[in-house]
Amino acid sequence: MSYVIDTVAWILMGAAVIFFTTGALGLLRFPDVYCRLHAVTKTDTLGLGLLVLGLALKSGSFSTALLLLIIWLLVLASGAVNCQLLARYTLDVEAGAAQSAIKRAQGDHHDT
Amino acid sequence: MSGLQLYLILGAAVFLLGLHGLLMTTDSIRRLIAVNLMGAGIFLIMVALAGRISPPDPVLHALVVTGLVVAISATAFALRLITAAARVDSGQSAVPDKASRLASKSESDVAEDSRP
Amino acid sequence: MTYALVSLSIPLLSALALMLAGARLSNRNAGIMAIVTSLLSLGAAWFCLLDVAAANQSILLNLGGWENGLAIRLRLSPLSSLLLLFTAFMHVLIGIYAGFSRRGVSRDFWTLSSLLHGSLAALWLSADLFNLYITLELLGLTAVAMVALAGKKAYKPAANYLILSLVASLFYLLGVALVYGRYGSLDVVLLGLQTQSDTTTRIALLVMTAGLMLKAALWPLHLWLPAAHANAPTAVSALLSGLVVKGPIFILWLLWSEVAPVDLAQQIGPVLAVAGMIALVAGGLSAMRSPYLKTLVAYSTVAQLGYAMMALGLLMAWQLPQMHVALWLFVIAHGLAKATLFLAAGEMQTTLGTKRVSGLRGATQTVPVAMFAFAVAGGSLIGLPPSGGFLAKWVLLEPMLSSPQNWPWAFGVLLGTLVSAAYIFRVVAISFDRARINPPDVRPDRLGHWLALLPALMVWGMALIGEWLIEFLSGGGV
Amino acid sequence: MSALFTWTSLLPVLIILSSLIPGLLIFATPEHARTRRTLLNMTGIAIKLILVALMLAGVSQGLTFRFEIPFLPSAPLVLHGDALSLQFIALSSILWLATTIYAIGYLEGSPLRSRFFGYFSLCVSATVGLALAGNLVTFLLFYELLTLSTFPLVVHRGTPAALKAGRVYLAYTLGGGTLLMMGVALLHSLVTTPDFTAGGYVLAQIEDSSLGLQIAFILMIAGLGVKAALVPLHSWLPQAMVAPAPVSALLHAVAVVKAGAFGIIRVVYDVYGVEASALLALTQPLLWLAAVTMIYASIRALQQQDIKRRLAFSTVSQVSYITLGVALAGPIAAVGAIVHLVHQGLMKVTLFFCAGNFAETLGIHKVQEMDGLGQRMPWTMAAFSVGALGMIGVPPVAGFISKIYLGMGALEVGQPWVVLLLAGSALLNAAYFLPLLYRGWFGKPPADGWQQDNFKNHRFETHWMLLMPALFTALLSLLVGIFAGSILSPLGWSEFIVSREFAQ
Amino acid sequence: MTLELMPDIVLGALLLLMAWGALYAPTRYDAMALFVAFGVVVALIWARLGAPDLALAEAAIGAGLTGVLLMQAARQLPAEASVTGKRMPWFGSSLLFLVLTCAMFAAHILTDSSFKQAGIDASATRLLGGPTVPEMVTAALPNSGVSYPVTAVLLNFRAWDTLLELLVLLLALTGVRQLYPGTPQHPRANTASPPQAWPVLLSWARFLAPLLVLLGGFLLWRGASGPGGAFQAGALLASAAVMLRLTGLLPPLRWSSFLLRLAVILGALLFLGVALASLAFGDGWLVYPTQWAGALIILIELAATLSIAVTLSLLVIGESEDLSS
Repeated sequence: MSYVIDTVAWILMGAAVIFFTTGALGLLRFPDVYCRLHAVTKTDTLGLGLLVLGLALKSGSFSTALLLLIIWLLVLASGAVNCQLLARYTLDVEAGAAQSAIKRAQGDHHDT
Repeated sequence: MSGLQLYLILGAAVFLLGLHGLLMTTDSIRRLIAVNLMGAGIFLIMVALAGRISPPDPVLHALVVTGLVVAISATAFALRLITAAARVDSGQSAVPDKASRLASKSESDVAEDSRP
Repeated sequence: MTYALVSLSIPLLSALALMLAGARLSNRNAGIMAIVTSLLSLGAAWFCLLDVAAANQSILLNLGGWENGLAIRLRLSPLSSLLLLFTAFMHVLIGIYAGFSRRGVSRDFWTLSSLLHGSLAALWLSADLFNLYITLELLGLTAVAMVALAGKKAYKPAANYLILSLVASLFYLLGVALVYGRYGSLDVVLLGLQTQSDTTTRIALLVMTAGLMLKAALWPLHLWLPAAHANAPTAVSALLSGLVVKGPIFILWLLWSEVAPVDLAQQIGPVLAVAGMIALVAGGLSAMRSPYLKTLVAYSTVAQLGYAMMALGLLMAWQLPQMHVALWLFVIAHGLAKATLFLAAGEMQTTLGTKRVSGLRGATQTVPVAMFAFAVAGGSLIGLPPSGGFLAKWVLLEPMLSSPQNWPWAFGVLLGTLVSAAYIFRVVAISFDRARINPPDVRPDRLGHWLALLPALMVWGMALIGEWLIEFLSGGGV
Repeated sequence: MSALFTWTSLLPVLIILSSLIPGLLIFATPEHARTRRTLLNMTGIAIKLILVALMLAGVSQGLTFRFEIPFLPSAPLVLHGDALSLQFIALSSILWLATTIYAIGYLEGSPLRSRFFGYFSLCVSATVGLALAGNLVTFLLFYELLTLSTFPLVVHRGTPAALKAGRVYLAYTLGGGTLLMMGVALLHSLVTTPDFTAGGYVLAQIEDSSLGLQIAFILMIAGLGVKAALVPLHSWLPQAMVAPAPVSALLHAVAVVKAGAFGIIRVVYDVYGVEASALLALTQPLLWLAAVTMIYASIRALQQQDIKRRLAFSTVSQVSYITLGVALAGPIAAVGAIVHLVHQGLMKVTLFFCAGNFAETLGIHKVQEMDGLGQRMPWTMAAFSVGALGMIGVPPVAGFISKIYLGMGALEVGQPWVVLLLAGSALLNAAYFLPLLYRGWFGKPPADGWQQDNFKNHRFETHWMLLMPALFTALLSLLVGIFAGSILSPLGWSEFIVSREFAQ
Repeated sequence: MTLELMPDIVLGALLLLMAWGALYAPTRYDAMALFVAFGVVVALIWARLGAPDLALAEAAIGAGLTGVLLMQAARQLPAEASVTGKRMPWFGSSLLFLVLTCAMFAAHILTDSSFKQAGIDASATRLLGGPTVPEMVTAALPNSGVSYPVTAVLLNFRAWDTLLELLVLLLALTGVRQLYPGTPQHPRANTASPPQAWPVLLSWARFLAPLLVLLGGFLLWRGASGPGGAFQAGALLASAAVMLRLTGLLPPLRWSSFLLRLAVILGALLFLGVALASLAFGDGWLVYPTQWAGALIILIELAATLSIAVTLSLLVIGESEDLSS
């Protein structure tokens, strides 16, 4: 019986590793901030979920499983919040930059 | 080559890297980071030495905890000092709000000598 | 031992009380409180000196009552009791100057000077390597905070000083880690019994020595000192040069006279002594060339520490206990003399409104008392007879001259004397210039000048207690 | 410690304090309080003279005056009034009286007089302390204090030239002081520092550390040689001429130069002793050094056009007479040396007073300007002639006696070439002094009158305070020469000292 | 043999990579980011080497608070001239040579006999025939008042170090306060401006803060029996305070308020008080009577946590009007 649980745990953890690598790949390849944010948060939370599941299975004791679950929930929440904050921040920065660009444009318009 | 000796050498390497960085870089923040790297290197050596016996030597761990707190307080002070010094160089007063600066009655530094 | 601990904890308590009082206590009251606590601590240190003199050997104490090796060991040797007294005395002197001279200091000076006093007392008493690291760190941070007291212009040198002092402490910590790794104990007394000179011990001690030399601004690693001490406020630079620089030298002495194996010490001793001689000449020459008064005094600190290095190096090379007496006489005499030099320099700088040495023309007429203090303290630095500096040089010369093959070292002392005479009398000669007198900007602050003279008279008064001092120090030195 | 409080042990301290305390009080007196300052000066001198007389009487009756406080392990600070130190103290007290009066006159109306007289008294107390020193360490202490207290006097005028001379003076004297300290420390490590004993206390150690003793001797003589202006170390002396006249008088006749010579006497007689220094072959090189100094300085004196610089070089050569007498290591030569210490002091101070008068009254500095001085200032010129003749060695002035004793001492010890040397030096002295006298007495005064004449219609030819000291010291050098035979004269006292020295 | 070393090698490589990046990254901002990552990797290594409370402390202090400090510094610093400045070219290569020789030397000493893998070389510490220090610690643990050895060492066997440790923190704060001289602003000048941060951040902060406080309390209490203790708890509380202050939920911690000052010095004051009391009434400096040792340690740890939390938060986010005396 334990052999089956082990293999399932390893499969889960293998999947988690795949998700993490794709996330990292996305981080490097995607052009702008939003896509990269999107890639990283999605894959990390999912990957971590699988990892937590695998570890819980391997550890076999209920308390560590619960602990791992709490950890996963926390990372889930903080990951989401951070992603949202970063996105909003870049939006503000770009909006700010856009406005000053418009002002400059109007400025040029008046001067000429 | 056991795990502990790997970490001992790793600690020495990080220490020397920090030293190398300290001598090479000129920006104060990077030199402060270099100092922190040297500290981390030493703590790595200490914890690796502690790991030679099981359970690991509690005295060394206590020393490293104390060392960590010393490191954070010194780093905080250094960072604040470097930013203040940098702001003085770039002409602003060391403290953003003008009011408190004028009122300071701390020892006025001697006017740069006007006499030849 | 209880008096020593009381003398240690009084300044710490006063520092905490000053922090607690914060703005509620006016600057003047804070000053008075700090001076009163230093006086109390001085009294306690005096009684502790009497205890040690009565016991006539070191008093050991394992903190927390745990057995050797586990507990931190505090040791009250005749030397540390004398250093306790010296620290308290310097704080009283400089406290009175800072409190009552017209220039005054910011309120945090009192908190920081009490903390400095506490950390120095902890350093003198400790005989545990890691405990010494913590006191070293405390010393470094206090010194940097005090340099930063001088306002905006001191931030850059203070930042540089802080980074270098952190690096020095880390070097020392690395040495402590290696020693603990090799011998499994941090206690100086226990280590002294079991150290052999194999590669690990050699590296550990060299690394620790490098760190301590950087911290004490001994010759090759002294470049940060002039900028830090010259930009600090007057009372602070007096404390820095007089006391803070001496902490690392105490640890260096502890390491090489007790912990290090004898044959390793004998190998390293001559190198340190030669470095001391070079420090004497190099420091002196740069003091002679420096156009600024306070930088001149700071470089003279580097030069005078050359004497201490020479005494330590020869103590290691010849394993003669008498050199340890010379070392500590130098430290005390230099501390007092340097306090006066910085106080007098600060007073003259403010009164004449110039930082340059050339601005001191006619100082004997415009600021007579401050210039007299400068000359008297300079006399002790040169080692003119009745001063403390002469006592230390005499005790240093004795073993050198006793056997012919040691005579070249005496030549080093001769060179040091001439060089220090050169830069002291460069200032004194300028001050006698009556042709182009530099008129004072502000009315000279009489009290400040007389207070600046106080430590110098003390160092010349050391002659009266010279013989007792030498007996006491060589009594139970270790 | 009970010995501390008997009057015999306190007297030496009182003698030093008698000039130290007035000095410190004078520092505190404001510039304009002229009378109070003069009063302080005079009381100080009076008390000192009385105390010295008291001690003279005590010593002649065989009392010992010893004061001791602990200072260094096995090297306490000792003040011991013996015959040799007393003679030097007597000389310095009397000349301090004359120089003070002269200085008051000379510095009339010039600024910073309180500071001047303060350092003046410090300098004299250092000289007296040096004379009373009972062992080498105390001697070293007062030797260095002498340097510190004379430097402000040399740079008193504060002009760039004075500062330059002051720096040279400091470089030499501090260098000398350090060398002396090394010598004393070396000697202390070989044979600790007991009190000065008549025959020297080094004899026992000669076998096992002769090299150390020789080096210590060389170091000490080099250190003392700076102040005694032996040849290679003499060039600070002519440059210190830029100081006011009373200072150059004090420096050359009473304090600095004599301190060096006195130190050499102490080291050779009371530290090494005559036999030890002969055994270590130290006296011969010292003799040659003195001889070279004597001749070289006289030749240089010939070339000087400025009066004071010429007198300075003559001092250099005259002081080397003392070193010569000491180096001859014979009893008669010793008497000659010790008595010359006093005679040279009296004569040289007279010469400087007169030179100062010439400069102060008629603004004469150069030798050529001295024509016809005899008519305008006969008394000063007379005093100058007495001093000059004494220097040459013409009887009955004091100089003749010491030269005779030195000559006889040389013969007694079997160094005939020294007599030739003395004769030659006398000739050289004549060569550089007689032209001055000739110009003074027989030259024609300048046709268009003196370009500067300050005290034209005074009762005397110049300010009385400038004239009286010069005449007083000239008279003294004459009296000392004439009544040399009596027990009270310096000659008698020197014989008393030397008899004790060579008794055993 | 290399299989079970694989994680160590990976961690080591990661560590060196981060360290090199932290020093020589092209821009200062990247260097700081990499340095924070370096802190996280070091925390991992502490966990790997079996030092849980070190990992806790490193994560909270090393990676967390230092990161905030660095970011704040980055905001205020002018642009950086050049990474390695105007050092001479040969300086780099000679330096590299120096570093390599030291590395070889370090490798040599760390592999020589005295540092053998099998436990502390028995001969070294048993030279005196006595037990090694760790054995002494385990022996003395029962009457030290706590059951976790590291906390026992920190707060009982080497209590003097920890007391001086608290003073170092106070000192750093006093030093930082020198950079803000000047009279205190009258408190009403800038009342806590209404928190205009984003609602998401506000709600997240409101959720996270109590959790952090709870966790800090738990760590403090657990310190007596397991990894945890005053420093780690203090760091956690400080990070909670920093987060609340940055989101504007916490009013500025004004130095002129007496309570704040009392909180800052409480740890050191209490510790020193206990030491003096034990000197006066007990039987020696810092000698805890065995039956109260546990209670005393907890009391001291409580005060220490409070003052560490306040000091660290003042150090990290103290604005000018907070710190001016």
